[in-house]
Amino acid sequence: MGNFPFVVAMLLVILGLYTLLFKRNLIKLVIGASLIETGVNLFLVALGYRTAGIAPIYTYAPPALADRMVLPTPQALTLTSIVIGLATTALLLSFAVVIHRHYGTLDVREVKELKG
Amino acid sequence: MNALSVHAPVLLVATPLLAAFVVPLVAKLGSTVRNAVVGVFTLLTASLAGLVAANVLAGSGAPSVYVFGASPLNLTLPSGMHVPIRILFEVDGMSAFMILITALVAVAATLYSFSYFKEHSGGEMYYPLLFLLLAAIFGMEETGDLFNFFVFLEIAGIAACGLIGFRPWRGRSQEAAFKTMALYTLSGLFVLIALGLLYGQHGGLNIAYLSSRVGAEMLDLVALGLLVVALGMKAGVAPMHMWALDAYGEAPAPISAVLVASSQASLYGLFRVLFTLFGAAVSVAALGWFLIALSVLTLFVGVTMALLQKDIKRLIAYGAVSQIGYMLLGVGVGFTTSGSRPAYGFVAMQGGIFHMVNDAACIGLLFLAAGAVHRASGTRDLNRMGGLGHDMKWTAALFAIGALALAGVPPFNGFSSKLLIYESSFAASPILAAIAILSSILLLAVFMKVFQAAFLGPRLLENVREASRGMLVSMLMLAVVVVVFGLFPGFFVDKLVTPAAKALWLGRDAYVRAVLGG
Amino acid sequence: MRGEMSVIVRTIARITYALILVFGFYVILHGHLTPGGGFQGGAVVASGFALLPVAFGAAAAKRYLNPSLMRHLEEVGSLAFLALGFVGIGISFFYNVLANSGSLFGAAVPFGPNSGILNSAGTLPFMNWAVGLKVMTGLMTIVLVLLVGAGKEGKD
Amino acid sequence: MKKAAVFAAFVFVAAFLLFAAGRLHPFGEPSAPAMDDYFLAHSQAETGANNVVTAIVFDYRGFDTLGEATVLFAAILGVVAVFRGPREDER
Repeated sequence: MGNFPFVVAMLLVILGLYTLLFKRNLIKLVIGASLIETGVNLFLVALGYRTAGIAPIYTYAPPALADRMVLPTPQALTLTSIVIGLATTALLLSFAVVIHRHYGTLDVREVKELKG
Repeated sequence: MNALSVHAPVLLVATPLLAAFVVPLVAKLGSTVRNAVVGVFTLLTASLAGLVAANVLAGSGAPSVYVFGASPLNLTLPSGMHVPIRILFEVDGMSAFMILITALVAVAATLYSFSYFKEHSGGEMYYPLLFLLLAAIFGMEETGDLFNFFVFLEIAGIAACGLIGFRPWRGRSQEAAFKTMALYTLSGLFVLIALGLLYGQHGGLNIAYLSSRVGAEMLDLVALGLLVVALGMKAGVAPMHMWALDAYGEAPAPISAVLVASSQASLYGLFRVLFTLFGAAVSVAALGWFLIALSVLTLFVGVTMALLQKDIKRLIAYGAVSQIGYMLLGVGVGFTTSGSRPAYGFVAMQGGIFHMVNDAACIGLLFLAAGAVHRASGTRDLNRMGGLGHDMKWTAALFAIGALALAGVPPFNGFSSKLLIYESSFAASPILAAIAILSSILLLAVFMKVFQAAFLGPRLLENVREASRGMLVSMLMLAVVVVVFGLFPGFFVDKLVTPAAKALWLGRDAYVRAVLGG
Repeated sequence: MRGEMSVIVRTIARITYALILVFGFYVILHGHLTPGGGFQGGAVVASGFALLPVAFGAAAAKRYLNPSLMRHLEEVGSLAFLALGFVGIGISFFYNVLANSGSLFGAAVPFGPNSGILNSAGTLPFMNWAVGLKVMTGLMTIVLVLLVGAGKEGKD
Repeated sequence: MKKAAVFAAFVFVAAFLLFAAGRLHPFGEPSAPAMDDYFLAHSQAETGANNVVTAIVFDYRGFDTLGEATVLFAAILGVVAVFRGPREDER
């Protein structure tokens, strides 16, 4: 199992997908979306790992290991996608709060006004 | 070229961003100052869009490249490298075409918003969100980097959902915004997984570089599948169209028009992935039939469900979904016949692409007119309105133009692009042409009914007033496009559509060469 | 989160609040040398701010942290970041004009592990500050607005 | 019926994701690190930053970061807009 970490990250994505598709509570849907985000971020970071590598920062880096750093690009991508995930979650949560204010429920089956 | 032309692609994105950051600060000075600033920035953005498009279309046809942070700015590869390391913009004929569509819709929507949002609160958030949405759409259309595309996709999604839920006192708008946001998040994360897979395989994020590296390996195909599903979802292709109806239906009218442009930008991303990123890697015919199947499903769902609607904006939303079907049909036919009968394939591509601008103009016009009707009558239920034509002559006439164009009646623009699609899809399979024509006829029937229900007959509502001048002028602008594109299709096909279709159909090598050289 | 929490929480919050803020600003300032940067530091500072409504209640926190001021500071941070992108437009957008120039933040850095030169990296430290300001005020705006919004709901 | 279709799609996607994860390069041995090695070798000389991730985030991919800052800005505008002021006239 050379790439077990990728499988774990994907399992997290799949769990989130399940939550997003089959749960009925709006907050749980938000949690599902967050789970997928987390899984994808893990996946991206794992892509750049080098066995026994160190963080790609030269300040006080151990000289013996300085030529074996993990790949920096996936970390930069993950940083961006974390902020995007945060923004999405904040917006989804505020919609959920307002929906609860209007309908007094968080159950999607009772909220459904938009049909057809 | 002078400095402005050189930097125009990035200024096209940076100007609306600047506007978005500045408008909340100047909004303190009152709504007149704010509207003036918004107007100036919109015009500036539109003229930059024109400049970018003119530069590309007047050029030799090679894509123009802009590398961020590089010195000199067209240095795509540092010495000794075979991978582009910086983000770059790559503008070709197709991008230029999409930019022009977006700019057209942007000007009309902003002008309309000035009147539509006069009495509403929150203008200092509405206009910045609108500018962010526009900047993101322009960015999606220009970028040559897959991760950058993802970032703009997310900006577009978040800004769009903020605007869909902009009237929080309507519970339904919140519901639509939540649904749309959840779906946008899902599709954005699919794109992210796909680009993670491609990055893990090939170690790059640049579309041109990836295009030179992807093959028919299983992992690349999984990435392709994820990208197609994600971008199809965001474009509102059936069976993932449900969000589009809620979003178009519940958003403020000018936003519905801009959302059409946003969906088309996703569709552009889909075409870019299919033709440029995987253009050399995958079997063309099978993918073409897959697109055709999706397009027929989209047409079917859009048209049949439109027959049942009572809500005028939701009905138009179904019309908008069905039009996405036409674009996919044209491009799908182009895909399948590219090997066997390239002459027909190219006509089909032209039809599909030409239909994008026609769709943006006539659906945008219909949404704006529906917004005016809603504003005047206070209802969106077709059963409760009637006889509005007595008091709203101009709106009625403009709505009629949009409806006839949507249904593909000559001499309006919908006819000229649909004609190209009919004749070329007939070459692929007569059944397809029959389906396309039948859908048009049904659409005509639907919109005849709407027009009759809303505008004709005895006056049912008192105190109905004609839409304000700003709203009428912006509708008129789109109507002029509808009529002119319908009267002189040949000119526009030559000048705009053919370069776009060529860039997509035959331009993959040029696209890759512009970045990787050689 | 409407009321204030117990005296233990409040005391700990008073002590750690300043430490969290200092640490956050350190992370922002040394973003180009050590792990972290504008986003991470900004998030740390925002979490320090977020201690206030948790420990002392939303009403007390709103006296110190004004949401609309936060929002405008956030816009200023965004503008500053965009402006830093424009600084390099003589060559290309986002070109790092200050790096290796010898002026402020322009010291050249030798290749390989070193002990870190604060006066390096050109426009990067400025961008870290712009983004740090943006993220700390932005996250705080979201927290405060959600707090107020959720608070309103309780009264309906 | 609809639920069954959604479930089928879910299983399909899940299988594809797990398959992709299994087919990727072995964990810890990136297959094409040319771009990242360039960053590691040149970021100190080109940008003067010891932290290579910061160099990428703000210099090599600075435009993405502008986009990401914009995302946060958009989300804040959206949240503030949703929670703003009193109810208005429906029209």
